[in-house]
Amino acid sequence: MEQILNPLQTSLGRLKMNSPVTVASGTFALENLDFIVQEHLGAYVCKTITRYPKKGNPPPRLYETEAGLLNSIGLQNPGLDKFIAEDLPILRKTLTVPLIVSFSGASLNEFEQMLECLENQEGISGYELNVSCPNVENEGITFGIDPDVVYKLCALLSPLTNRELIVKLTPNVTDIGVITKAAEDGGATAISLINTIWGMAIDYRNGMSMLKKGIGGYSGIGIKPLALALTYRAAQAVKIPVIAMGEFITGRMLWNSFGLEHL
Amino acid sequence: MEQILNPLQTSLGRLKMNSPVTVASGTFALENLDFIVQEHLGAYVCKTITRYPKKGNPPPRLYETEAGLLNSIGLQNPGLDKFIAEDLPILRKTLTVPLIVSFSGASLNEFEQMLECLENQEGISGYELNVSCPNVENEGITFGIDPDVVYKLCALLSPLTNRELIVKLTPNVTDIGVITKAAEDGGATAISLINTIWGMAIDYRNGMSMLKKGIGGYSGIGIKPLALALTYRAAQAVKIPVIAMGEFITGRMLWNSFGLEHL
Amino acid sequence: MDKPRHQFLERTIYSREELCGDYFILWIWDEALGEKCQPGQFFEIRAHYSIADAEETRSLPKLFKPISIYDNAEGRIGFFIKKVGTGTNALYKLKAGDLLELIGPLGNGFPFVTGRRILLVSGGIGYPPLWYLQKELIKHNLLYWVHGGSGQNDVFPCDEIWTEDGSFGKKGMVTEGIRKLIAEKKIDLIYSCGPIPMLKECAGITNKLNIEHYCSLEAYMACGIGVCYGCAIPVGYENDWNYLRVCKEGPVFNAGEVLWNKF
Amino acid sequence: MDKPRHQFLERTIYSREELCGDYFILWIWDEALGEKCQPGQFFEIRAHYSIADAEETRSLPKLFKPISIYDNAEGRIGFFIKKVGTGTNALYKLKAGDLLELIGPLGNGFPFVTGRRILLVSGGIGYPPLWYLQKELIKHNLLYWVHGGSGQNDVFPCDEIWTEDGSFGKKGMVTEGIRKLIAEKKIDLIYSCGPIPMLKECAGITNKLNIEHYCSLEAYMACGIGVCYGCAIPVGYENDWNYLRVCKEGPVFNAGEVLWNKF
Ligand SMILES: Cc1cc2nc3c(=O)[nH]c(=O)nc-3n(C[C@H](O)[C@H](O)[C@H](O)COP(=O)(O)OP(=O)(O)OC[C@H]3O[C@@H](n4cnc5c(N)ncnc54)[C@H](O)[C@@H]3O)c2cc1C
Ligand SMILES: Cc1cc2nc3c(=O)[nH]c(=O)nc-3n(C[C@H](O)[C@H](O)[C@H](O)COP(=O)(O)OP(=O)(O)OC[C@H]3O[C@@H](n4cnc5c(N)ncnc54)[C@H](O)[C@@H]3O)c2cc1C
Ligand SMILES: Cc1cc2nc3c(=O)[nH]c(=O)nc-3n(C[C@H](O)[C@H](O)[C@H](O)COP(=O)(O)O)c2cc1C
Ligand SMILES: Cc1cc2nc3c(=O)[nH]c(=O)nc-3n(C[C@H](O)[C@H](O)[C@H](O)COP(=O)(O)O)c2cc1C
Ligand code: FES
Ligand code: FES
Repeated sequence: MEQILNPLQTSLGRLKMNSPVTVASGTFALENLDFIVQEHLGAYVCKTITRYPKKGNPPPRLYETEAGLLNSIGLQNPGLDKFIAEDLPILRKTLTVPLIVSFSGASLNEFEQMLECLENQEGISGYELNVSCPNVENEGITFGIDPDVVYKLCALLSPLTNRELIVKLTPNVTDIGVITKAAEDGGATAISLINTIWGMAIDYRNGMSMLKKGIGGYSGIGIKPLALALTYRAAQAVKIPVIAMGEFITGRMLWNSFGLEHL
Repeated sequence: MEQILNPLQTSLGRLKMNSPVTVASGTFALENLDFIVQEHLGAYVCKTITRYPKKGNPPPRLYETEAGLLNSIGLQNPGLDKFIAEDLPILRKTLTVPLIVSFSGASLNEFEQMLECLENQEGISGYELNVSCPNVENEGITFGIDPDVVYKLCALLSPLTNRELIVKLTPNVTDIGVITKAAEDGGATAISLINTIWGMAIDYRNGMSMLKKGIGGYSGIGIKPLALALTYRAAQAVKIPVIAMGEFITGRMLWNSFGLEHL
Repeated sequence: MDKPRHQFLERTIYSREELCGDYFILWIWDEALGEKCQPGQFFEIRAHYSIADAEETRSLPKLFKPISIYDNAEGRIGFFIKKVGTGTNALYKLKAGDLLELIGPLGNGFPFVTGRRILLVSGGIGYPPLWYLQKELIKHNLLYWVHGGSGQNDVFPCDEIWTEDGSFGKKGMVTEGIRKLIAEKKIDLIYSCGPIPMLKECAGITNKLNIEHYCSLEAYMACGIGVCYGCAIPVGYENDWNYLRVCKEGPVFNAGEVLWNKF
Repeated sequence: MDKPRHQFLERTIYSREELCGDYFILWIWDEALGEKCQPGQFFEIRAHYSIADAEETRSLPKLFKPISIYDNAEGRIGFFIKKVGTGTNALYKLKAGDLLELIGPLGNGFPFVTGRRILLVSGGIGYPPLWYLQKELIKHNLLYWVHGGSGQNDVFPCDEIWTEDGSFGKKGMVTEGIRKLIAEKKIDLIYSCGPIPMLKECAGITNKLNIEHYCSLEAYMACGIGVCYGCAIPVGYENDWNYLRVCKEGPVFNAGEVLWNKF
């Protein structure tokens, strides 16, 4: 059998970390810190922000299936300006571990603008480019599925920062290796995956979708085998670190399912 | 919420069926008929056969995860000639419901040869073209991910037969709609999906894959939300019937999860 | 930050009451916790599973379920629950002596008032939070409580009962009698809790009559602590609104500000 | 076709024995069924779940587990089981009076012989099928049974015991003494059952000495009835071999024909 275990990594590209455990964007916020010892985290990844505020999708936005969770939040967030004015100062004050800001732009240009704004802010250790949210049309997803676009995006942003530049990829693609490689070639310092996969649930009583939006993003234990397979593929395709997610919702993220259990 | 329930279909393209329930290729054989009333099936789909015998992959080939099954059988089968000489007569004698022969070729040419051989045989109601097995390299999978190839394959085969021509697609693609449409344009009379998705499990004690082959195909309850989402997408892209699978292993296949529960 | 910290608690169920229909009450006892609770607040609760159990049965971790505080007297906190699905079924099976997992108290709760003429309107499982509320309000206000259920198994102590099938009290929807009650009893404030259509109907009436009206909403929740934005509902004015979180900005909202036609 | 039909059965456990270590025995009683069984055959068994339970606990349907027939006397059929994981844990929790789901008897079983000088070699959970076998063989042959386990909790009645830690009987691997026993007892036939490395070691010896040797193999199974090809192992000769199914062509194979270095 193939040996795929890597020695536990405790530094990520340019970043030194206490621990290989981080949190998944959108599933963890300061509120969660009431429940755990912050210092056990390697880094804190905030919920994805966009250039302008986003209302998000209509309810219902959630449904729990037999083996996971469907969601269609739609990147509801206050937008970049309010994030910088209101959230960032609190994060700076509260966090004792590195802050990674997850963000998503509607165009290459918007990604660039956002990065430039964030570069002017103190207290940020890195970025996670969300090119993979399944719940937002024409934003994110078009980026994550095309290796050329992923390459261009990374090549555009990587010269602009010395901070960590993580690209979060979608599993909803034919060949994860190609896209991972494109991110590396473009200058990303790490890859994180996976975001949620397409998922749907039907109310058998009336044939309607359980989510207002129809199809949503599926996370949880049911996607763990896929996450492991794609992480393995991605890790084979590149030399930069690959951050795996796909365990269970809300603060149960493992940095690397391949290694963590050996702690 | 979107209404996605369709009235229950009991005919499939050119084929009339007792029931909308069929079986998933490779998970059901004559042995299973001991357990159910054959006439409750709409059709019987045999395990995928290839032009020449295939030994399959080395063991272990199976592992049960929290929410499904990983397999890497590798299309072990006796090959077309032996299938026609030995299995087909038994199937003909035993089955009282339509037989759909699942097959897979290593090239367009091989698909064509196989179809021509099978056309000469009595007692076959239709074909399921397996262009989607994740466990066989350079065979199947290269077909299922490229809409052009899927189109060419269907356009090549559809003029050669009056029997049902079902194409079984892989979920491991970026856009299922495009591929479904390609199959329809090429002349497929129905689409079936989904085949297994990529999956992997790691033995945490030694970091090794639970399957000898590393990555395998993942099926079962954990992929049901994905199967529903892709079936919905596929059904929106085409007018020909879409056959959904993705419930649980071994004889628990529903023809159409959208409709069956209303029976 | 001096916001209240969230608490993850495990408490023994000291008593379990079985009511008619699918209703039951679980009681825990914790005076310090009781002092923090307000009417209209809720807990996220879940049946306790040991990790050993989870592995053996492969029953998966499940979402916590939002359940209102039904009663709170000298530290005896009651949860009045209807068995409707997976999560509430698991709670139903708990016995006195078993462990309950809780997070809370959560949410904003009902505003406290004095010297008002109040109508309480509950429907179905909207009953429990109003029980706790009326206990607090009764000494300082004039109260009249009207409750609606589908049949005689869904009725509980209050001033006036409606059932859809007419099997108990008046026949019809509870909202049918409200206009008359408001006039008769010179009501100047309404508190309501129940299914969305009932609240919407009720809000239509109070909006027209310009009567103050606070309603407690139901939403499918994942985190329950404001992190995931899964429970959001539309609040504000036609041209200036946002999705607010039922678990954080709610569950009690000013009925005049909820955008009932955006659900 | 007059092949034996497979049976899906539900039988009450009339007795449950708890042994040392993690071993236990479940007994069912069915004379007609007992008459069909042969030593070396097995059943696919599973703890019974009602659909109601499955829905309430969201514990998922699980694979049946292959378990040998340990004893079969006047319809009393015993399953001698070691608790090692999910499926066997669920079986462990069953009590007398509970329902067991079974399919079987399955597999080929050991060939029956008379007038031979036989060595039985078992390792760990390879013990149970040899118990049933020796009961049938003992009147017609000369028998000597040697069993190996890791420690004193893994030993059971037989002629000679080896433990890896030396806590009972001789210290070492059971295979260490075989060569000497064959010579001393003038053995001309071996039956073996246990882990693959033990069988391989044992087959190496018998191949060299050219002694007839039947071994019963373990494999991870899904269907257990020959449908899925998940349990296949390599059998034949270097240049002419195939993957045969442990559940159908096995579990007993001629040790000289198993390709031990292809695992
Ligand atoms: C603030 C708040 C307070 C509540 N207080 C109480 C209480 O005191 N007592 C009580 O019995 N219940 C209360 N509820 C409702 C309770 O949370 C749900 O009934 C419960 O979550 C259902 O979970 P389940 O796993 O049993 O059902 P599921 O298996 O998840 O679903 C069963 C069915 O119920 C529907 N459903 C599930 N949850 C909701 C929901 N939140 N809103 C609308 N439909 C839903 C599903 O769509 C499905 O059709 C409250 C809800 C909220 C938001
Ligand atoms: C023909 C046959 C007869 C058998 N007879 C008996 C018997 O009489 N008594 C008995 O206790 N056991 C017997 N076994 C073994 C038994 O089937 C396995 O121990 C059982 O399937 C483990 O299931 P689980 O869900 O408890 O373990 P899992 O949770 O599936 O796995 C636990 C661990 O055991 C390993 N494992 C699981 N199944 C197998 C397997 N089949 N081969 C090798 N490793 C495995 C896994 O890789 C994992 O490391 C037999 C097996 C076969 C094929
Ligand atoms: C409710 C919810 C909200 C999410 N929001 C975001 C987000 O804002 N940005 C993002 O990159 N990923 C988001 N995700 C995806 C998670 O970060 C994670 O990639 C995904 O859930 C897979 O991991 P899991 O199976 O362990 O949950 C969200 C997931 C959930 C369930
Ligand atoms: C053990 C096993 C063998 C399979 N063999 C085949 C096969 O030969 N041909 C094929 O088209 N699909 C094969 N499949 C895929 C199934 O037909 C089906 O598409 C897949 O399992 C998804 O459905 P499910 O989740 O309901 O099992 C196999 C699946 C399993 C689990
Ligand atoms: S349930 Fe997560 S924000 Fe309300
Ligand atoms: S377990 Fe399916 S063929 Fe043996």
